[in-house]
Amino acid sequence: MPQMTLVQAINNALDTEMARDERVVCLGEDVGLNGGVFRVTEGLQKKYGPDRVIDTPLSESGIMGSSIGLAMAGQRPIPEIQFEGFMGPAYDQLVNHAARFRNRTRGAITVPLTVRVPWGGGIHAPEFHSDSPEAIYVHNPGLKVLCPCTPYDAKGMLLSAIRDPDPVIFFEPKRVYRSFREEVPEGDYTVPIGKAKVVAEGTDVTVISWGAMVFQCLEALDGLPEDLSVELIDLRTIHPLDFDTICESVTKTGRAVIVQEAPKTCSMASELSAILMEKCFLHLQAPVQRVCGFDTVMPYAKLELQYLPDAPRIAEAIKQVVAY
Amino acid sequence: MPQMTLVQAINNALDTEMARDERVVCLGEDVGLNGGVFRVTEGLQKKYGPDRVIDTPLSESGIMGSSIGLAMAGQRPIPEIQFEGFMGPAYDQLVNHAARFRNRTRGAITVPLTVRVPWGGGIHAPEFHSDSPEAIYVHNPGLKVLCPCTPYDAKGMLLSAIRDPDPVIFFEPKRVYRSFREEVPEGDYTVPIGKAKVVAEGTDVTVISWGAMVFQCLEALDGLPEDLSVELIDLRTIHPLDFDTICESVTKTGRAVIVQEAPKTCSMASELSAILMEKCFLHLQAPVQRVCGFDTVMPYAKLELQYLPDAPRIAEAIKQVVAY
Amino acid sequence: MPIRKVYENSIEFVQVMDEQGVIDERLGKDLLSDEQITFLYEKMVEYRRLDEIAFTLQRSGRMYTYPQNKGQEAAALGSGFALRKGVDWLVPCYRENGALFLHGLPPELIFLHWMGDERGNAIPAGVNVTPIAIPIGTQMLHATGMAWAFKQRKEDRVVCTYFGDGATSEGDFHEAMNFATTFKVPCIFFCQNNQWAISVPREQQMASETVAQKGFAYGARSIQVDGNDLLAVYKVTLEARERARAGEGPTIIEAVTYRLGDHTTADDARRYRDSEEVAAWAQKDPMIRLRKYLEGKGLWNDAKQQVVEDRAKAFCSEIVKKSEGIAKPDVNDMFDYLYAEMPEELRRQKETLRTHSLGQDPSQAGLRSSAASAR
Amino acid sequence: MPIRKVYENSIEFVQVMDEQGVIDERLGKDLLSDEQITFLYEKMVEYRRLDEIAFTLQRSGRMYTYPQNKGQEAAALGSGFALRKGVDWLVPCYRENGALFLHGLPPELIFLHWMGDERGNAIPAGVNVTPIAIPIGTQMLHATGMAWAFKQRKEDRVVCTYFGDGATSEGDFHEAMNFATTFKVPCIFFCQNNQWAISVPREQQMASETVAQKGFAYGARSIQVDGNDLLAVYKVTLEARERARAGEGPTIIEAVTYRLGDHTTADDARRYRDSEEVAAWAQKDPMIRLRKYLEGKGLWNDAKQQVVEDRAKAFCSEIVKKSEGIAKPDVNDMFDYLYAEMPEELRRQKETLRTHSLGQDPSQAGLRSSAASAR
Ligand SMILES: Cc1ncc(C[n+]2csc(CCOP(=O)(O)OP(=O)(O)O)c2C)c(N)n1
Ligand SMILES: Cc1ncc(C[n+]2csc(CCOP(=O)(O)OP(=O)(O)O)c2C)c(N)n1
Ligand SMILES: [Mg+2]
Ligand SMILES: [Mg+2]
Repeated sequence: MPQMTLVQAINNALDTEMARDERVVCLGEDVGLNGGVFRVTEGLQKKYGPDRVIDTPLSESGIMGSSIGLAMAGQRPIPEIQFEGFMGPAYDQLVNHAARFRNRTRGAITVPLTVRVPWGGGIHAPEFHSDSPEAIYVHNPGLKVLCPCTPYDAKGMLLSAIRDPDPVIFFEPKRVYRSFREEVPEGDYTVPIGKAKVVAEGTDVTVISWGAMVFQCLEALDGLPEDLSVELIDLRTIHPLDFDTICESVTKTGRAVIVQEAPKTCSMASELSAILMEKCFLHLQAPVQRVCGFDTVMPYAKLELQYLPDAPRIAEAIKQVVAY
Repeated sequence: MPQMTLVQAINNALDTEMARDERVVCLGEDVGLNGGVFRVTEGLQKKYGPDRVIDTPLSESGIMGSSIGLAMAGQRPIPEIQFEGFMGPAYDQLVNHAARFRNRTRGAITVPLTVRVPWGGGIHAPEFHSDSPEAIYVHNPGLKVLCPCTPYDAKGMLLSAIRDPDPVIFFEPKRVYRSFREEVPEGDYTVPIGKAKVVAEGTDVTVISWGAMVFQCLEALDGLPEDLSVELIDLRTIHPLDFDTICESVTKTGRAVIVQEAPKTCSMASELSAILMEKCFLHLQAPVQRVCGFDTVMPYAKLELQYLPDAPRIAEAIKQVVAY
Repeated sequence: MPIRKVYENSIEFVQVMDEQGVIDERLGKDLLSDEQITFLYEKMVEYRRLDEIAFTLQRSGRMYTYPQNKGQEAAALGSGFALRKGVDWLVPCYRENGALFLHGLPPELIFLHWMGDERGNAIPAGVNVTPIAIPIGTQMLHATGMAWAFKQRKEDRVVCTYFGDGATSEGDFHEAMNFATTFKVPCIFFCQNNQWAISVPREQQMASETVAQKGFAYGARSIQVDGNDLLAVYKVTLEARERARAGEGPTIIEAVTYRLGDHTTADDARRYRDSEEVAAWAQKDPMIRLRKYLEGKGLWNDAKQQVVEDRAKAFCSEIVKKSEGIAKPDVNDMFDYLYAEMPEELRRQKETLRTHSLGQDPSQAGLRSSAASAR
Repeated sequence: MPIRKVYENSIEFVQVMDEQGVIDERLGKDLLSDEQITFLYEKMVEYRRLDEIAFTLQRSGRMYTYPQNKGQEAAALGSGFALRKGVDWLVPCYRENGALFLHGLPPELIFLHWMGDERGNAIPAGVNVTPIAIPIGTQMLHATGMAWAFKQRKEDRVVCTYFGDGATSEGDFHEAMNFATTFKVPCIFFCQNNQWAISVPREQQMASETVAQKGFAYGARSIQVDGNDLLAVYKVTLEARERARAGEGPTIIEAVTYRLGDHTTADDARRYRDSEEVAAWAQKDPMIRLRKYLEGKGLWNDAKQQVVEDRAKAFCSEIVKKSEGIAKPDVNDMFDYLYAEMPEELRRQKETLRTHSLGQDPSQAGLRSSAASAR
């Protein structure tokens, strides 16, 4: 089995599905001839032609809104928003139309599209190239929000996403794009939406994360005392949520730390903490802790690594919650 | 002192500040000659002229983006977005520019604007006329988010908002616009941003709410057994949050119910639950409960009252959390 | 030459039938048969009556809000008639009911929508119409995408999207026009310029002299038409349809018309516009004009009118009955259609009609005593 | 007349100095003095060299990303020179450094910005320039609002906003132009049409023949100019400025130019465009053209060039020194400027550099033993 980076695995998934289903079209800024600014769509236009791998005008609402129309009329569009910071202009179409058409029409009109979004910080990029807006799309009803962080999961989940009858946002952690490789099958396989993965089993404390932060958590775990038994969960999908995996783990450990890049307030970490309050109250041995980006704007490159949770911050929280 | 509705109190606040500060301009769709679709700006164009109470094109990003420019150049714009459901097109300008300019420029450029937004359900209006998106604007850093529900608070807080050096979203609960009257001083006074109000004192359980839901909570309290002592907190401002008032109350009561119109997941209710987890863990006698809109799209008029929390749902949660 | 002209263009205004109901023979020849015109006039009467009934329903509290179509029926019917039922698609706003009805939309669905019922948007399969769009300007991109899909699949279909003068101020209008022209999709952009966007008159909405010239920004074919002239509207829409089918891309049509009623039943237009203006436009009512034409040709008289009025009455009662006769939606409805597969938490909310955990899982309430010791 | 013309318009292309550096006497007369042209040529050389230095800094890892301005300097300097320093305002995108420098922006701020430092956006008071705009198209609305404020306060100021050809596809371009013309604000919309938006050529970005004609959608004055001709750019900007000051509203200027470099240092333009195309445009380099003119007039020679090059070198080292010499921002910086008054929770985060509650309030960690019994 070939070793692939995240970029390669996603490219491979797109290739796999475009070959299988001619309704699939990729569209976005620079995704065609240039193969995307991260080269995720590299080679696809050559293989499938400019009518299926489409360079669009610089117009995010246009990309999202016309993708909705494409999906309504039976295509399977995969729009790319070049960076998560440019989802703003597409926000209205995404949350108010893509997410709502099925409900609005009592099932008569559906919008099976998959928005691909390079996502998150850590690559020293300019403003709006390093944000983590995922919670926004969890709060707005009607979307599925996927945040895989490994090449294997990404390919399998992207194939699930494209085949899903509902709109999916597929967040791709830029920081992981080329920094990690693993074996990924060339052929067709899927990883289900809505299932978390237990990355490390443990009994003392549960660490819950997703996206690039999973790697920071792993690093943190490395530095912890041998006798501390940590369970690490990679949510992979943040909406719909895998309640069972989380609740079983925290019921077992009685302690939890949630790690995300996004700012803390009103975030996915808040939701997870509230859920643990509600579902595991009597099992909690310590208050659930949130290790997050700060409640300020993601700084420019010089300070971004001080904004993002890192192994020491995560390790400290784990130790404190265990010592509580 | 005159009795005023919420509509009158807000109109009176705008009038007060426009008379006091000539930098204040109101702009939006139909706010001028027509006095706003809810008549909140009634009479102001006549008094202050069409250059200060301005009917704009139908263009929410235009309204928000040009208001940012007005504020950058020293005016004090008060844009109105006609219904909260139409904030979508203004989202990018609001969260990515209004909210960020001060930080982006290390304080060199500031954006003192106050966005007025008729907000929430319960008035049998069409789609996009009954939503509760406030959590979105709490998660995005850089804004202040106000949700007063009484005429007195609304006037005093609107005056604080307009004078605040930073961008403020001022959500106005439509359902309360004309359904409640109280004494409101004609003259100048302010109610501070970031201070919650204890509406009813109690010792058994804390109920936290804001906006039109405060009235539903009051109704719920009316139906509870006499010997149940409920503390009701109207947050009034949801960002920045009044930690002291909430935490002191829950430290005292050991139990909390949060009531909001918005969908539950990744919401302000989630944040409050997480905060109580973190700050009051050892005082909690029961898991904090969230009584919210359901995690689906606000239904059209025929079902909206079944979507929104009402007195029975709130009362039930209070009783269950107390009985726990 | 250091200063040279690099682009020029102009907008034409098309009228086939004047306000007296007299047809320009050159343009009007072979456009529509007398039978077709009679049919469309009869529909116009029926739909006008239905519009009036909706208004009275709202006034008596049996409908929540309703935007009257009155005065704009020629634009809706003329354009709708130029499109192929069951083949082409209509992507409307909310003031072109007649076009939707012509294409088979059951009128009671429009009533249901305004009665606050999502089932009004559950368009039956085979009816090529999308639901009413509440947020102004957003539907044009959906139309563009749909037309693009048909182009990608080489299906011979045209999409026509409707919007108002106010809608052209939204960014989405711009992005839709630009996508549609750049990718040459078979889409018609049909603007009902009814002179007002709630209280804002066209001149305060834009500084351009016409709406049609906005098409120049996209290299689109752009035309202005008398929107109260059914024949002219039919003519330009048919031409736009054929251009689209021939792969020549989108056309923007500005139909110059007037909103004779209030913006919606929640509005009172007397607050912001002169009664003289309304009276002047009432003279141009497309229904009157069409009747004059038919009468001039000896095709119409009071007796025929009475027959149509009677039919319209029956039609209206039927629609009222259908839309009011339906049972209130089940509360499950608000959960059942959000996703194809219901997420676990949403299912809990549906089953309990509760969001608080003790309400969702009452057994948890008893947990404390048994588990507290474990803590 | 049933079909009549209701609107017509055309776009003119203006060139004052041809590619050989020869001036059209009629248009060029009294436009700029030889001293002024010499000054601007010297600035062009200095800024070109600074642009090259930024590129090499990035390549050696001393800057994160940088978008080269190379080839577009006539558009920046010609327009910037037509605006009144300290009076008018510039609202840029990121490819008009020269205009900003002319208006007093310390060049090291641009370097700091691209080195990933918000202090690069802390424009000193008195410099009428807003910071580089990263999200494409958003700044034009800010410019519109600023111009509107000046109009409301009756201040004699004009705002000029810069953007690329790609930016005109965004909805915000449309909304800004529409607001600006509807409210007749003193704003100039200056489009640097450099033929590319990253890898997307102009013809795939839009179906319109020119960018300038987009102004017709708004009833704006619309003009196309040779963007590599400093004099022509100066001329049309000056005219636009005077129209704005006279209360005649906005002008859209399309400066036809070319991006000689990659999109940014993160880009490799060879992947998507022909080297012949680049070579052909390199012939039209505005710097070469201006030098030809000066040489033709006997105002320039190699010796003078050497003086300027030496000065440019010193200038560049100084900017590098200033931008690299500054200490790394304090970590507090990311908290201190979000609000005028710091919210309580943000203060906790700042003080502890933690978001988890036990990290923010370590005393809580000891709470358990003392308070557990209370539970
Ligand atoms: C995005 C958005 N903003 C505001 C509104 C409120 N609103 C409803 S209709 C309307 C005016 C529409 O004018 P126009 O496009 O000319 O259509 P008309 O009603 O005249 O047919 C407004 C402002 C809305 N529905 N959507
Ligand atoms: C809203 C938004 N979408 C996408 C991008 C990514 N991006 C940066 S520059 C650019 C192309 C801009 O082209 P143009 O407006 O012609 O300006 P140029 O770079 O050619 O000067 C793109 C797509 C962005 N910065 N902002
Ligand atoms: Mg209108
Ligand atoms: Mg460009």
